[in-house]
Amino acid sequence: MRHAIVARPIDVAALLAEVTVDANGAQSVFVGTVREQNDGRAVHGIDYAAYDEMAQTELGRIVLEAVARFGTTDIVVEHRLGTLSVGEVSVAIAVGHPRRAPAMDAVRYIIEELKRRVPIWKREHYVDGTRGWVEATTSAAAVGAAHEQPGDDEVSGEDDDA
Amino acid sequence: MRHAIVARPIDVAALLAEVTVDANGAQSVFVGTVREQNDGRAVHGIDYAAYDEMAQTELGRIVLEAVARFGTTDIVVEHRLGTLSVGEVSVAIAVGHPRRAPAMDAVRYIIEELKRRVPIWKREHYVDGTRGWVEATTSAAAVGAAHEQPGDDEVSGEDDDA
Amino acid sequence: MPQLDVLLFASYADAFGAPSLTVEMPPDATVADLVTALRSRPGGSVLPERPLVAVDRAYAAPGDRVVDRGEVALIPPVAGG
Amino acid sequence: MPQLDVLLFASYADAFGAPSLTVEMPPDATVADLVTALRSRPGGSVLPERPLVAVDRAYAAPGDRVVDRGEVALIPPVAGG
Repeated sequence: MRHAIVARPIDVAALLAEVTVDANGAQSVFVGTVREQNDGRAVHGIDYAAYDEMAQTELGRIVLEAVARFGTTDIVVEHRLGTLSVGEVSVAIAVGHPRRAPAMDAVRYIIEELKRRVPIWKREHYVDGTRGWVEATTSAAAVGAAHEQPGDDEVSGEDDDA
Repeated sequence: MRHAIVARPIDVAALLAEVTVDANGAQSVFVGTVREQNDGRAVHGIDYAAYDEMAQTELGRIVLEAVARFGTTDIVVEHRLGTLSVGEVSVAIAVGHPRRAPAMDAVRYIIEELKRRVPIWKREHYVDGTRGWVEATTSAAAVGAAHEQPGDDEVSGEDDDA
Repeated sequence: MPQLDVLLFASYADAFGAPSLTVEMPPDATVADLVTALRSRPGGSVLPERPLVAVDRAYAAPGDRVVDRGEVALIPPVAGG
Repeated sequence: MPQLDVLLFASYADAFGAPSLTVEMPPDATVADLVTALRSRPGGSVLPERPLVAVDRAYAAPGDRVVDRGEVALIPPVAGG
């Protein structure tokens, strides 16, 4: 398995190839891209910033958790930082497994935990010229109430952004 | 959306590109490949055969169901027929959606329904020289009991193969 | 009696030794009647009591009519993906 | 009193006008004590009552000590992916 916080474009096909080995019959992939609108506002780009060292560490913890939970080491995750245009890939997760259910479950686990725990922030550039940091839809107080992992008491892992 | 039963290699990157549009922030992909062993027996290839016309029709029904359930038309499914070697792609599903949960749910819906309903069969070529049609782990009687859709009364959609 | 062509696939085609069979069925015959007739043919023991049957490329119920309803096919347990 | 460097990011860095702050804290100070001290600084109103705090690159509880425990950082609500 492998994880990286990168400052260059993500090659999704290469990630998929890394987890496609003869022992696996199922590969599951998630790709996050910059969407042209968020919360009703037209977006033309996003700056991704991180607490780099902790983001690396926390993403590595999540990958190890997925290895233990889902029984495969064929896991690759890359998250990109910097300024991305609409349509560019910000995150890609690829998991290979002999069977399909754990392959899909592992990808979902990783993207949900990444969005809850990895210290990455995004500042949207709106078409009207303004910029703003994207806040999770849960209140900061609610997130802070979970000590070990943010967002434990969220109703759903599905925030408004993708 | 688009679905096809094909007799040529499946280009997963092309499927992903088809569903990656500026309105979508999430793309989910499932790729099924020929595994080197099944049920404890070493496999070196699989023949995929179908009731072609019905497979096309039934796969189309599943895609339309997914469009209605998950609210996106950015869905592409290809299933390959013919003789495939270990590691080759037999099926690929790509879904794009503004949000990640329905993108992942749609992919899972399509692969589970495809495996329950689309009339495709596989004959494994074992390394010991023998060949055999793969039977679903559910009994034929149990599958036959569901009139409109096979396998409605299965305990789980996860058969032993991937 | 009307003649009915029935498509066979995969393990069923192997068991009957042909990709299709022709059977004589009365005009009001159902899926269940067809299955009973096929189970008495050589190779018919491969069929479970209620195999999947498609009429006009859609799964049919045991009570559905089969004559003049379009293409009829016996569907072994599917294994795509 | 020991001096503690605190890393700031994103909206918190904007609010305090710097990527880090130095605060004097007693040796037995906790995460909660640090938050109280920071909320009284100019810009500190951006902080919720219990913001996420990382100590040595892992999320810390309000009662955890912060002095000589490694790198300390305030973590705004995360928004990766």
